[in-house]
Amino acid sequence: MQPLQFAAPTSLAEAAQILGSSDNPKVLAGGTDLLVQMKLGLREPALVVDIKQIPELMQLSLDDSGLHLGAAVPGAVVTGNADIAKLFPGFVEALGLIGSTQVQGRCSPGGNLCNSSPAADSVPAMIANAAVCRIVGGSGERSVPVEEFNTGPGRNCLANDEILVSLDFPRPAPRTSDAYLRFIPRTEMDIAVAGAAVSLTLDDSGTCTAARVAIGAVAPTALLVPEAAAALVGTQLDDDALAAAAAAASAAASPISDKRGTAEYRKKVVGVLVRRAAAIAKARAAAQ
Amino acid sequence: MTSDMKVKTKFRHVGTSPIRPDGLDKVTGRAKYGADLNLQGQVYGHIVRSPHAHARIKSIDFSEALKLPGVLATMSAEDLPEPGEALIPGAEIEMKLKNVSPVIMARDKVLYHSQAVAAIAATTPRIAAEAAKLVKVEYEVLPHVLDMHAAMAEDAPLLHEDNFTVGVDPAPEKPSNIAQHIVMPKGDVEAGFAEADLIIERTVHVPMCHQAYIEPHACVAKSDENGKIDLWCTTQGPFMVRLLTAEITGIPQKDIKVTASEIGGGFGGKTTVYIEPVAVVLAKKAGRPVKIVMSREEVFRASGPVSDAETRVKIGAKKDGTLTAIKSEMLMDTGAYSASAMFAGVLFGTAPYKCDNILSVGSEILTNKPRVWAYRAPGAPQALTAVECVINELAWELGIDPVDFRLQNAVEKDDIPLYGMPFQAVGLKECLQAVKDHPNYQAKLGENQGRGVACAFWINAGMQSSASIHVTPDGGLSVMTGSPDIGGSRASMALMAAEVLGVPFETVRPAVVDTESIGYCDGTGGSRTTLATGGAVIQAAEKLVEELRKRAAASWQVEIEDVVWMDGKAVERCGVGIDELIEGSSPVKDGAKVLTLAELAAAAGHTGGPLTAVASLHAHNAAPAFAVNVCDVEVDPETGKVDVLRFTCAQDAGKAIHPAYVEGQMQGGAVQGIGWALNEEYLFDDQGVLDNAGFLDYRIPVASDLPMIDTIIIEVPNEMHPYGVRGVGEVPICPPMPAVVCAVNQAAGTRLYDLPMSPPKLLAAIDGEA
Amino acid sequence: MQRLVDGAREAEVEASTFPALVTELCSRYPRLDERTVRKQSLAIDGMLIHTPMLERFREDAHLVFVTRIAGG
Amino acid sequence: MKKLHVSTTVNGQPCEYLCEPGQVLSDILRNELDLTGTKEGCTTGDCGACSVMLDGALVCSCLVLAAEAEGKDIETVEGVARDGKLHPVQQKLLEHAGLQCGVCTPGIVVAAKALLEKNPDPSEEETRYWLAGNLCRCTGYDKIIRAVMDAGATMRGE
Repeated sequence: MQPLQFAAPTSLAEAAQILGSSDNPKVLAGGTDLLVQMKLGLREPALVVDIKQIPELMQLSLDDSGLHLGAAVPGAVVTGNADIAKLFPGFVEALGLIGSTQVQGRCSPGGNLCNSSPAADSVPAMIANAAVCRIVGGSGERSVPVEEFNTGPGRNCLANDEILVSLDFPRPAPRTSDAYLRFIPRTEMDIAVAGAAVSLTLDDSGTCTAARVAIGAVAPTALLVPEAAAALVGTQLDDDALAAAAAAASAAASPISDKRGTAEYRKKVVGVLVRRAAAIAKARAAAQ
Repeated sequence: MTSDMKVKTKFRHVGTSPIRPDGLDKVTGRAKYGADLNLQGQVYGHIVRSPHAHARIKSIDFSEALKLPGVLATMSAEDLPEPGEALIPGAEIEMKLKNVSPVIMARDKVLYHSQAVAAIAATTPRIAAEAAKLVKVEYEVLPHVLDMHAAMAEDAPLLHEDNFTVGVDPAPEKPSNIAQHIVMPKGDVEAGFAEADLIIERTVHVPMCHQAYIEPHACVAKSDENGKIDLWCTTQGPFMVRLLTAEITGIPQKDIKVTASEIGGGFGGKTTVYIEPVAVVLAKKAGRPVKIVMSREEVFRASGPVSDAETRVKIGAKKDGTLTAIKSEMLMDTGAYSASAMFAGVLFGTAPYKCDNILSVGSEILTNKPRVWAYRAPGAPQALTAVECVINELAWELGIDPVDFRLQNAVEKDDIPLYGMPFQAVGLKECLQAVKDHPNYQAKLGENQGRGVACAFWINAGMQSSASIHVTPDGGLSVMTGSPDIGGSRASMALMAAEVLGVPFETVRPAVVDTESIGYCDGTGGSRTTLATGGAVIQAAEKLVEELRKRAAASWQVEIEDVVWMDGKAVERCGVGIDELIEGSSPVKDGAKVLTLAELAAAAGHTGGPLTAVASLHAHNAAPAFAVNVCDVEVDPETGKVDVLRFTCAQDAGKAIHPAYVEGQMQGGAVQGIGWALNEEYLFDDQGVLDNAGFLDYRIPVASDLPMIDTIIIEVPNEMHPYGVRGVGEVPICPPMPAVVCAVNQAAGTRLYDLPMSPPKLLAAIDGEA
Repeated sequence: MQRLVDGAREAEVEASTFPALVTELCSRYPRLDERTVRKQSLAIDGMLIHTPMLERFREDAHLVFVTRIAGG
Repeated sequence: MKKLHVSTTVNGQPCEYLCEPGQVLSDILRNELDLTGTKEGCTTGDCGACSVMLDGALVCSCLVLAAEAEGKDIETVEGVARDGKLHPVQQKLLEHAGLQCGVCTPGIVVAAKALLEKNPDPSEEETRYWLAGNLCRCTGYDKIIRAVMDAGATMRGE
């Protein structure tokens, strides 16, 4: 067995260089996925790179352009920030659903995304909010919409020497809000069986002028479902519109059956979640 | 043998809930559990496990593993004596060594995935794990069978070529996967069904689950130059560990000392051994202390889970609610070796009810899954769940309140259950009445909400225990037993000793000591510790009182009859009756001599030497326990999600020595049952590999899943026990499953009896797809 | 055990000790063997005796054989 | 394998240790520093028995590499009782019989203390959700929740 190496670089450049030097590196942010996978023998990296000493990864700023969230900022820091919760209540709730309080102390939105699990709770909420990934690597910097970041279960678009630096959320338009719901068999400590995030913008008459709907745990990656959004835009978000969005989400889902739920069950429930999340987002937007 | 014992009813300490004596160490992290001991020079054991559910072991090659620096010893079944047909002497129930030894180390064949086949000792855990990967085991893979029905098929793969079903007449000529069969008749069920106005028949499936104690199995074994073994481990029964380790390794019991660590939960799961004999053999071979700690994954895959069972129950009742006949046919999965609690299921499933006509049948089935083991009231929850679900449906159909229906049919004193032993005073009706009177039973149910009621029974054990009491020169008391404290039993022991001796609770220091420091004690299990080990403590304390009276009499140069022990002091009677003095109806005479415990202890050297008392007993005075649960749930009809809204437990404790810990047993059992009903199950893939071997997907209830669990302790004294104690630890897990199932079915309008009622299954039932 | 006594549920037996009880039962029911009887617990007038080897019975004692059950 | 040298503060005292790169903090606490009050029930972050405070954040020490703790402040259950006096959470767990086997108790003590420091007056629901990552198999949680809320009341001076 190759002995494991550990590094804790303090700059992006150093990190890219260290990552590029290994043929089997893994980035360590909160470790709440990686260390479990290593424990269970699912991953055996040769090098673990702790990125939490890199300032850009731990920064959080909220300004007129929106939210800029360092990829390794712990969940508990985000969920404890009232300003973020006001603008993106659904995203903050989604992040807060990841694991236990203990996991919240470590897990990060960037880690949740880079683990590339189709069931990651915060990812549909990032997609619904049109968040963009800022990526830095040996060959420079690039931006990728969150919905394009993951390419399959456990797979994403990062090259070996690339690091997800931040997630950038555009500032929502007035009378815009979001919601995220997931289904788990217990109330806590489970992986989502299905998840749904909805972001909505209303005009003064209560008509939905823009919408983004994303679903999780029902396809190889979290999906943006434009058909579901289309069912909402231009409506008063009445029961029929919500039902149409739910049906569109169920239709877009292509889940598997596994120990957490059957494919039929997931298809059904993801529609229910989209409907309920849209109703919550509507109420939140209307309250602004 | 009739009991003419007077049950004590007035207590000074018993019935209070003081802080447990071991509590400080447990809230500060000082208490030492199984994995908390590290010995000088210690090395680490790692077990090599089968990747197949059924295979012949052709060869085991350690040569590559031994090349790894740091590897000190290896072992396989070759290092253990051939078990043959020998029975394990002195085991709680009849056990064949050949059904126990291969669970420690497989011999010839592996019968389930992750069965132990070899082990390594090395200087670090990492090296041991690496070396384990280098052990080459050559297997001939055999077809496997996981499902009980498939295992009973003519052409099913045979687990044991020498298994001829026990209990059928004539004895079968062909081997099969049916280990045992039992038929228990009473009256005439067909005649009973003919009398019935309503008959309901249902098949209820209860899944394989796990005790899911939070502390994994762990031990440290040391072997000295004379071959004496010192074994530290987490267990419910150190004497059981001594016995099984001796039988499995061939080392005599007299050479094995077992010290039980603090134990992080057991629930029956730690009433056997998995790693202890391996650590002992490795320690002998390596010449170094060997520590083995099972991973959580290993605990799920390779310890003893709990039988899944399929029970077909048919019950007949008259319009007025009288039960006329009960027929129960149970299939119980025992995994790879016969060890299930099928008999208890067959015998006890109908115990709460008066019914003249009962037929209860059971078969124990072998499958390529881990060998099952005990879990709180082993066998009873599966059987009672099936019966209670049908009883509830009968009540609904007959339009009778489910509690009233049960009150009408509940057993009482002198009724004879299927297992034949007439009941003495039992508190089932009292429990039923108590839940009926509880405000929770009056709470209004809303939309999508339902309420379930269930009764339960467990027989409770007595068995063997020892206790000894030493007195310090200043009058302190150390009370020693061999019963590991799994849920506050030190507090109960101290309460009972304080009660007899009339001293403050804090004066008593209870201890759990190793197998060489106390007489034999059966394990902490079977709801027996407070009754039996407590009984030994009471006896030892009574002997000590006798001795103290004797010492006082000697000091005063009076007869022992002239000394009464009251309020922790020897008091001269001066002609007043003992009872009058103790009850306080006559005052102590002026000028009567008095010696306190501390004074007697200080003088002990002059009056006959140290003050000690020892008692050992085989308790025959166990009495059964009944319990009743009421559960309210709300079902989300669009997702199949169940929320438990209210939960009420009533249980007959006989006498609650430490009421807070009795409530704790009730609440803990309730929540385990809720988990088993809703989400807990073993999920195997088609290769027999457990798919949810971790707490992420083996979903035990978490704090946010639950409401407060309301408890009502009923005290109908056990007439055979001096304080009226019954066992309390096991029966709490019996009623919650059926209570939850019935509540959910009422709320959802379903008749789902395939547990767990996980959301996908329940939603399919709601949508009419099941 | 019931199977080996041809389904009998009750019997009147003259025996004042457990060994005598075993001998008497085994002679009355030829298919019954000592080991099967000794595997059972015995309830004597409501007291459940796990290992009844040395028990003595009073006249009219009510005895019930109960399969030995393991606790958890 | 070459070990890494790590300097930390544990329960207020400077503390240095050597660890392998893959070793987790719970392993070091238990087996190198002999702080076995931190328990390991799963080593995958699912049971909470290994809860510790790391620079003021409640974490599972089985999901922290020992090497990551460089320069950090660690508080374990052994550091909760101060000056020979139990923390109210510890005292109330004892008074309410909020422990049976006790193996989850150290994790609950650490987690509950963190809750009350953040939220001095938590509702029952908040307490239950905060402690959802601390599995207890014995008690059914009832008495634990009561104890933690009562400890909060004590700390508020009620």
